Amino acid sequence: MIEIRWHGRGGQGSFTASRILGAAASVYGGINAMAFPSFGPERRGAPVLGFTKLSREPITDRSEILNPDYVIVLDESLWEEGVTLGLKEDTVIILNTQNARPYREKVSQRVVGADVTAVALEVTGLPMANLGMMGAFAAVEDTVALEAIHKAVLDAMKPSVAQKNIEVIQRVYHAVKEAL
Amino acid sequence: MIEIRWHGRGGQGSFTASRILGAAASVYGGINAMAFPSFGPERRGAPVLGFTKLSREPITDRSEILNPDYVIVLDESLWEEGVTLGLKEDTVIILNTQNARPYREKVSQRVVGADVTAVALEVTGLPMANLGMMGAFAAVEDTVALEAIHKAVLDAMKPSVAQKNIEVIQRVYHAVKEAL
Amino acid sequence: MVKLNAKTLHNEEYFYGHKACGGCGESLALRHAMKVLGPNTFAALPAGCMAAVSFIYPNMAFTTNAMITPFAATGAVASGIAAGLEALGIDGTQTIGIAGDGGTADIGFQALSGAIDRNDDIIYLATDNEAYMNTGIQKSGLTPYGTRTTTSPAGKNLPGSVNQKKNMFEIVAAHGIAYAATASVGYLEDFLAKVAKAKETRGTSYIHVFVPCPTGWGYPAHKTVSLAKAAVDSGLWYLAEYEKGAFKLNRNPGSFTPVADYLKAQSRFRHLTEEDISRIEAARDAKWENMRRQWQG
Amino acid sequence: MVKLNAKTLHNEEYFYGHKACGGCGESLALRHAMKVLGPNTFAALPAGCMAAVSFIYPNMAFTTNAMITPFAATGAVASGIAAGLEALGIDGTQTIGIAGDGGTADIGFQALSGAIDRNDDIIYLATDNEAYMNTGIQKSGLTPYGTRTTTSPAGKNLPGSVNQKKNMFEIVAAHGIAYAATASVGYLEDFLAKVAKAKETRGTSYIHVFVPCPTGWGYPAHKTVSLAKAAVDSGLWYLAEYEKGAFKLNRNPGSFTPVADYLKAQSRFRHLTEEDISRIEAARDAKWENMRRQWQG
Amino acid sequence: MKRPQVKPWAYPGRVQDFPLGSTSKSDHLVSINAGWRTLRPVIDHEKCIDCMKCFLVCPDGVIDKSGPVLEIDYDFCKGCGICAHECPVKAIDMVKEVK
Amino acid sequence: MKRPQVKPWAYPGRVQDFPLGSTSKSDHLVSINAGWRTLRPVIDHEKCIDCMKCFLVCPDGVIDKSGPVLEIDYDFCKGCGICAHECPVKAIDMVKEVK
Amino acid sequence: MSGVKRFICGDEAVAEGVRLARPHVVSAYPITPQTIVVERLSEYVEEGSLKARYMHVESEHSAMSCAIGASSVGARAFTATSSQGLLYMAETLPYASGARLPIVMMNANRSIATPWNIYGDQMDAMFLLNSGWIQYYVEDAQEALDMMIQGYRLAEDPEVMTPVMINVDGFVLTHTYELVEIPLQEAVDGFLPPLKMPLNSMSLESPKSLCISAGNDTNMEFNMKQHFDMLRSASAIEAVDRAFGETFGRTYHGALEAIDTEDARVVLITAGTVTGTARGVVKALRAAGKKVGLIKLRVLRPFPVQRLIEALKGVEAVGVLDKNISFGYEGTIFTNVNSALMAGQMSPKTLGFIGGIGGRDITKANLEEAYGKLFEVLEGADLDRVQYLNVRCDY
Amino acid sequence: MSGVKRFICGDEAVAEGVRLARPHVVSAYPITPQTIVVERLSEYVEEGSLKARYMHVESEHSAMSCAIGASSVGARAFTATSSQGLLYMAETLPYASGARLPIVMMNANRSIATPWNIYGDQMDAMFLLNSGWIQYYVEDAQEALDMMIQGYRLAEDPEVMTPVMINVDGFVLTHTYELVEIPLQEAVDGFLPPLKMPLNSMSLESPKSLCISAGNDTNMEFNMKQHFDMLRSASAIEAVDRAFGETFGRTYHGALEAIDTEDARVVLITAGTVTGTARGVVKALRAAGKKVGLIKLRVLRPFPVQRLIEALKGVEAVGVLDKNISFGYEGTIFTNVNSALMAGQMSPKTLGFIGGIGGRDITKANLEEAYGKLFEVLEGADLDRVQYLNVRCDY
Ligand SMILES: Cc1ncc(C[n+]2csc(CCOP(=O)(O)OP(=O)(O)O)c2C)c(N)n1
Ligand SMILES: Cc1ncc(C[n+]2csc(CCOP(=O)(O)OP(=O)(O)O)c2C)c(N)n1
Ligand code: SF4
Ligand code: SF4
Ligand code: SF4
Ligand code: SF4
Ligand code: SF4
Ligand code: SF4
Ligand SMILES: [Mg+2]
Ligand SMILES: [Mg+2]
Repeated sequence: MIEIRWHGRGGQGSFTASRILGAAASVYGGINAMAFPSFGPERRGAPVLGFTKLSREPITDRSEILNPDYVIVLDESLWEEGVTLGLKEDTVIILNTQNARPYREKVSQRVVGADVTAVALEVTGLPMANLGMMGAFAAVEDTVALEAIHKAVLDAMKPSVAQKNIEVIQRVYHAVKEAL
Repeated sequence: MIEIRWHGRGGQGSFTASRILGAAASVYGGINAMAFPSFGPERRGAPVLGFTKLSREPITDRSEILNPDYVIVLDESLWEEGVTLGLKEDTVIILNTQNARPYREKVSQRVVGADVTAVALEVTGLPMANLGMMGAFAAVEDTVALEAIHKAVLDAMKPSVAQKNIEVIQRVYHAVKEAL
Repeated sequence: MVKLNAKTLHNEEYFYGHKACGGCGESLALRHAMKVLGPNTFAALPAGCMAAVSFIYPNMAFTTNAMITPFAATGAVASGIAAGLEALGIDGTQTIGIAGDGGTADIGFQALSGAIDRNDDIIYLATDNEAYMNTGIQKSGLTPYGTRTTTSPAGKNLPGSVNQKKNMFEIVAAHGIAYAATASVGYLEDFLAKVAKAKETRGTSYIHVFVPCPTGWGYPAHKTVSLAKAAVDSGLWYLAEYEKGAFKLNRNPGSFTPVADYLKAQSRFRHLTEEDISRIEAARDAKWENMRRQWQG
Repeated sequence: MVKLNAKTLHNEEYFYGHKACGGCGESLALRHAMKVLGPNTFAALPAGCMAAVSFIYPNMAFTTNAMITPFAATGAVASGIAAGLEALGIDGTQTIGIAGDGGTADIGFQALSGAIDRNDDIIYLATDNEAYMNTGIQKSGLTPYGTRTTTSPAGKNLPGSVNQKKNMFEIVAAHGIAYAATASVGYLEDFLAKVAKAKETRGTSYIHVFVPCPTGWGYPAHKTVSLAKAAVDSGLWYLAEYEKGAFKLNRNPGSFTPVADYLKAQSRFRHLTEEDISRIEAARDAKWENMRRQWQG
Repeated sequence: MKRPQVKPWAYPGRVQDFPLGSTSKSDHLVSINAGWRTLRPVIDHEKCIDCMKCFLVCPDGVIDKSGPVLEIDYDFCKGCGICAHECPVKAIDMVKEVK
Repeated sequence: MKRPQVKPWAYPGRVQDFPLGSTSKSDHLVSINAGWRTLRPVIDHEKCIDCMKCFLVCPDGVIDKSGPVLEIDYDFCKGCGICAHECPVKAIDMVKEVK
Repeated sequence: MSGVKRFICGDEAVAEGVRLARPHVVSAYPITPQTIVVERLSEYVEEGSLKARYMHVESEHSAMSCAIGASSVGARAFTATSSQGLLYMAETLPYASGARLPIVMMNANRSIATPWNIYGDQMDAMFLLNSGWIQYYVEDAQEALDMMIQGYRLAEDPEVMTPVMINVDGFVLTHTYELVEIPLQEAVDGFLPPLKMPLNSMSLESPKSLCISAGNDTNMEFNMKQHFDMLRSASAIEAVDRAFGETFGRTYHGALEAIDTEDARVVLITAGTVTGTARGVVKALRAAGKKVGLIKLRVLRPFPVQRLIEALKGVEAVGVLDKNISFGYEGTIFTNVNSALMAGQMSPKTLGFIGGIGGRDITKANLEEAYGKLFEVLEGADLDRVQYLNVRCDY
Repeated sequence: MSGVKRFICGDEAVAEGVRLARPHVVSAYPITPQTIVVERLSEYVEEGSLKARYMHVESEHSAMSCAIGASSVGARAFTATSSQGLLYMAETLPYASGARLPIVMMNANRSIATPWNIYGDQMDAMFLLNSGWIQYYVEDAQEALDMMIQGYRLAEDPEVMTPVMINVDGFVLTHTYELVEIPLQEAVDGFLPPLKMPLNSMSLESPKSLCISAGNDTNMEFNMKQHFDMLRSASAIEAVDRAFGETFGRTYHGALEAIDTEDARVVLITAGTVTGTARGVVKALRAAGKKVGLIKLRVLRPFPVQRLIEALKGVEAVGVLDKNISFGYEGTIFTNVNSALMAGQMSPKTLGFIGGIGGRDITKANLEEAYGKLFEVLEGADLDRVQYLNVRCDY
């Protein structure tokens, strides 16, 4: 079982990404998946969480993810907002930032950085990092194929928008792969 | 236990009488009493029933009166409306009528007649027979003293109205006593 | 369309054998509403006298389809019936909700508002006897100032009800409803015509009919129709319509009969003083001035 | 009384630290209502965004007494608070019910009507953001024609909401309420004055304030106040009062700014065609003609 | 007389014979209202001018105008007296019921 | 700064230590909203003409006017930008938050 | 200190009890068979013998909401309803109990639509068993009156602070006249002092936020506190009744009255007025040498598990009379009693008796029959676990 | 005939199921966590993939009343709600069931105020246990979808004609995305033919009076008929699920699923999504050689007494997991199960476990603990009869 926690702000689409990743895994990847948002009275602007569970076994347990394998952070300004809660030794943090170095000093865990906002801005004209983060994830964890993610993105939005986002994902993927 | 069933029409005050009789018995007569109306969607004009239970023992049973000891009928036009249901051999029927004879032929039970409406009209100016029927009852069944009935009537209405009704009760009482 | 009156009205009855009190004004309104709407009518009645006296198993007084609704739900159930019939493609029917003053102005107010808001194709008939009669004459939102009811007793400290009668007709009109009218069983031809108009109207119609209740108001049953007329003639009730965004007074008498004659005929008002009556007259005059100014303008 | 404005208004805050979205118009209205009413205020809020963001244990945003009510019960709970305070002899307080458009025009409509009918001494503040925001932007009775919400989708077959916005202000006025007004967070001084007037009023007051919602309407948060102003300036919303039985328009502009500017700034209206917009303009003009004729007469 | 008629009815023999749901056929009268009446309206057909006002005002709809003269369904007339009160020519008398 | 302050709070130690009823003291803030902000309003006091418009329009009431110059309670400012947008002299800048 | 005796109905007795309790606010909506209560109260307010605001609300949901508002500032609030009205206000009951508002409500037990029916059964109150309200069932008009006074004392006990619903059987009690002693006001004032500002009241001195939300991190603990306090209120129920006895010379044996149970082989459990009929039956059967007993269950929440277990020690067959049906299962009190027996690790034979639905009479003969069936079961008969009383046709 | 698979949430699965069932009228009022259902349905109506009237009603009471109106003329009606909404419409539930209207409703299980809380527990549905509605609880999104279709087939079965409530745990199911197979419309149409005019429908051919009143002479028999039919629907529940399996290749074992109970010493009973977590725990404990079993209760009314008794034969300790509290007693399912054990004259040890209140997580560890306690009890430990899971502080 791979457990992923997404950090974003209400309105930034972190849950959309967690859900599309689940769709990619389950509809196109032959992997069982479950995705759910953090459920709360949070309003737009407030820090929010999303969760994805991936597993080769059927997933029947709906309880919370307390100790994630991956933490994906859509906006580095959220670092103070609980990013480091419940981390395991081998949790990987995937962070949208121009510069991951300072964060590496703050935690013992592996921190993978990617400037997803920049890529998104360049490709789509919008600073929405949510989908691009999947590219970074796919680069460090190969359970869900990039191919499957592309298909799931295509299912989720208009083809024109999807294509652009796929490009973002791809570019982020390669950038992270190279940096590894 | 003495069980009484009152027959009237919605608006004729049969239940008021059944209730005042109960008050007379219990508040002033040292007899336990319970009184209740027939509960139904009946409207003004429809035939309705009232019930009084009298007993020297405490009354705890609230179930219906099926076989009354007395049936008190406020208006002879109600004769067809269930007056004869559930009668026992020794049930006494007390009927407001100018002439009880024809009714005596219809049933084997004892029928006591009294022209209460006439008395009421004469004394109060209104054709309300309800309270007067208590006089007839007291004349045939001495469990509740006339005295007690008077007090209960006084409790229930303005003194001026009460006095007139007491007169009706008294006159009916004597008329029936005489006729016995 | 033929003008509906005593002569032209057909002989069929669709609401018959009910157990309402003799002389019940509300049942008279129902009888005629059903006659105008005809056999393909689906009637929805909440708790209230009319429901209580018409569906006493096994005795059913409607000859058409009819049902009792939860007390608060007349508008919603009627909407649902109309929607169901439409969805099933059953044409040529008419859905009517029929509720008392309590069922309309108090507990059913919200569901009525919702139906108007959706502009569902139903008629809503409010039968106003100015109190909760079925439960024994308690004050409702349509009980006028100064009325003695069992929950607004008149005595040393209170003059009976201290609230004003809620202005349902104008409230409904403020919803921008397709058609609304007031009526009285004292002016039955006017009422018949309004029901007929509601039947023709697409979208929601509302008719507020004034219906005396001998039992609750304390008067001999034979006076129901004449009292209903007296209420109009004394100006305490009025006949009006709201259509295409405009109000219209259907009767605008030059002078009124004395309100005291109307009030004093009923035990619910018998405690009112001369002063109370003057106050009631003044309120009436103000109301009529307003109506004449704004609706006739 | 000093005219309340940015300069004269005091510096205390009684509604603070809530978790509403940044730029929430509704929270702006609440903030000022509480400022005008002061520390001895008892606030009753039904379910809705404002209740959801202000009472998240252990984080309480009101500094005064305040409570959440059942969604349908704002008017009744506020009545009960006022009656309780009165019965206990606690003077110098103010009770206010504060509900959204859904809580006012739909599920809380009946309880509001009941409170007005009793003329209980409360203020009712309706904060109108034209949809059920707390549950995620569903259509309410105050959602205007042509609005895209999550339950009135716009698409090939439907233009978004197909119902008209319920006319709460006039409905409440038709109740003969002591004081009623419309307002907008685009005209805050007008709003402050109206709250102050409601505070002075004995009996029930109703203020209907227009409050843009960046999240539900789809516009950047910094535009809340300017959009609220644009709604008024384009004539789609209006500032008015009802007092002593008479209506008054507080702003009666010679000309309107284009409605398209207002509409097109919001994603909820982005699908509207030129034709739709003309229709909306026509409706606006008809409404204003009516108001000018009847209220200014 | 063209008025709904009383139908025979017997208490269901078994619980399962009760209607499905809280339902009944409409147009289903099993008991009459004559017992409610203390006064009985009697039309004087001589006096009657056929204005049909009584037909119009009767809350119970018991006045039938389908025949040559007005006919009252005494099974359902409650004796309220509105017809008599409203008759413009006083052609209806309310007489005491004797049973 | 005259604004409600965050109060210390700890999870109750026992079930019985929870409040009686679904109740809390009012005026009880235990967490700030600064984390919601991506942009930060900064007032240029030079430009400011003290019109108090920003004070008026702030939905969160975080602009304090009790001091000699306007002060923003950054613990609770959400960075919505209304103040900046409405300032008649553009004396407020929205600058990117860096934490 | 004994008061005057009057021949009044159950509803009037309730109204007298409420008047003596001096509520500040009465908000109610009429419904048969509760109406007489609110009619009398409105008369008292008019004549000035009750100094309260009488609020004509437009529905039961608002009746309770109004009471919630009044109670939340520390005023004593009363309402009364029945049947459809109780269900229409259902949402507000757990609202009030969660807020721990000491409201007292009289519920005139009545059948629930559909079919419509105005008569007495107890389906209405059973619906609200989970609502967090203390539920009493009374047997006669005297008890109805007395319980209004006990109800406030219990509800306002600082350790309890829980709303109380007093259930009064429709018509057979609400509309039935009998002799009732009206306690003296001074005595009541002594027993039931004015409500001191409760901890959870809104007040100018200490502003509160009420009816707040509690997330998944704390909600369970809030609910547990409410539950534990309600469990603990069991002892306050006994104490209040004892104290009442000291002042007024009458008690009702707390949460339940056990009649002839000590040596009983067979016991019937009843709630409400049917107990009266059962008393006579037990007397007669005892006279005939049958070892029968009766338990009058006065309180259904908190459910008096321990007292029930004690009272049923050694009993071989237990019958439970339910004036309700939980469709698709059995009578609700029966279910509750069975669970209590499991708690006591007792395994008497049990039978559920369903009767009185929609106002159907429950006669002495019916109850004799019920006792008879319990004895049959003891003798090994294999009867249906649920029996129906006084059915008018085959089934 | 298998459909496409999509990664959707529980609410979306419900909406898909409803669309496939082709209701004529959808009337609903928004409430978290039900909203996504009605949002999707309004979209389907807009786009034309669902030919229904979508009615924007002004409250839940009206939502159900509207459905009642539509159903009473023979239209297929759907509504959905949750929590406060379910309680606000409470009056209308026995109304519909008494009228035997085959309405299907989805209830998104959520906690009840006060305190307010939007998360999932099952207090809301427990309130309506006596309402005469058939109550299902589902475990995952696939089951949620499938039960919409089964629900109509069952509700409309001429022998059943009873409304059905499908309970879907809030958030953990309503808002959780997982892979769901969407059945083909043709297959659904075959399984669920259009509703034929029911006997109790208003119609022009045979005018009816509905929701009538029945006095004390007949009301009890009306109610008994409803109750008996509901008891009998137990077999239709099994039959419908079997037939569903024949068409769609999936069944849910009828009213309950017994997992590893045959030789189990200790069994836990669950309803809803927590079953999923429990499955994993049972697997692990079995792997460790512990004789544990699990019963997934899918239907609470009609209560599957007989199937429960069978499944629990020989079991030494039974635990019941309740995501609800009946304040002042215990968990409601626990009470119901105990009564069933009395019916079966079985006397295993029983423990009630209360958890998940107000959305509190129930973890594998919590359930392991629950099984552990049941074993402790077997070994003679004297534990409190009701245990609380995952409490955050002392008590
Ligand atoms: C929810 C609910 N509350 C209360 C009642 C009791 N009730 C039934 S009818 C009625 C009075 C009806 O008054 P109105 O609507 O004016 O009709 P009327 O009887 O006067 O014709 C009341 C209070 C009910 N049936 N349901
Ligand atoms: C009886 C009931 N039904 C539904 C809900 C769900 N609900 C809570 S807030 C809300 C929307 C509120 O909308 P509105 O009143 O306009 O206030 P806003 O959130 O827009 O400020 C809804 C539908 C509820 N809490 N109670
Ligand atoms: S009480 Fe009044 S409204 Fe009701 S049936 Fe009798 S006359 Fe008609
Ligand atoms: S959703 Fe709209 S109304 Fe609700 S808090 Fe956010 S901005 Fe305010
Ligand atoms: S007396 Fe009344 S019921 Fe009889 S015919 Fe005349 S109006 Fe009709
Ligand atoms: S009202 Fe008189 S005149 Fe007219 S038809 Fe009737 S009986 Fe004849
Ligand atoms: S709005 Fe601008 S000018 Fe006015 S006080 Fe604020 S910062 Fe100064
Ligand atoms: S950015 Fe928004 S919250 Fe911050 S001070 Fe400006 S208006 Fe207030
Ligand atoms: Mg009425
Ligand atoms: Mg809103």
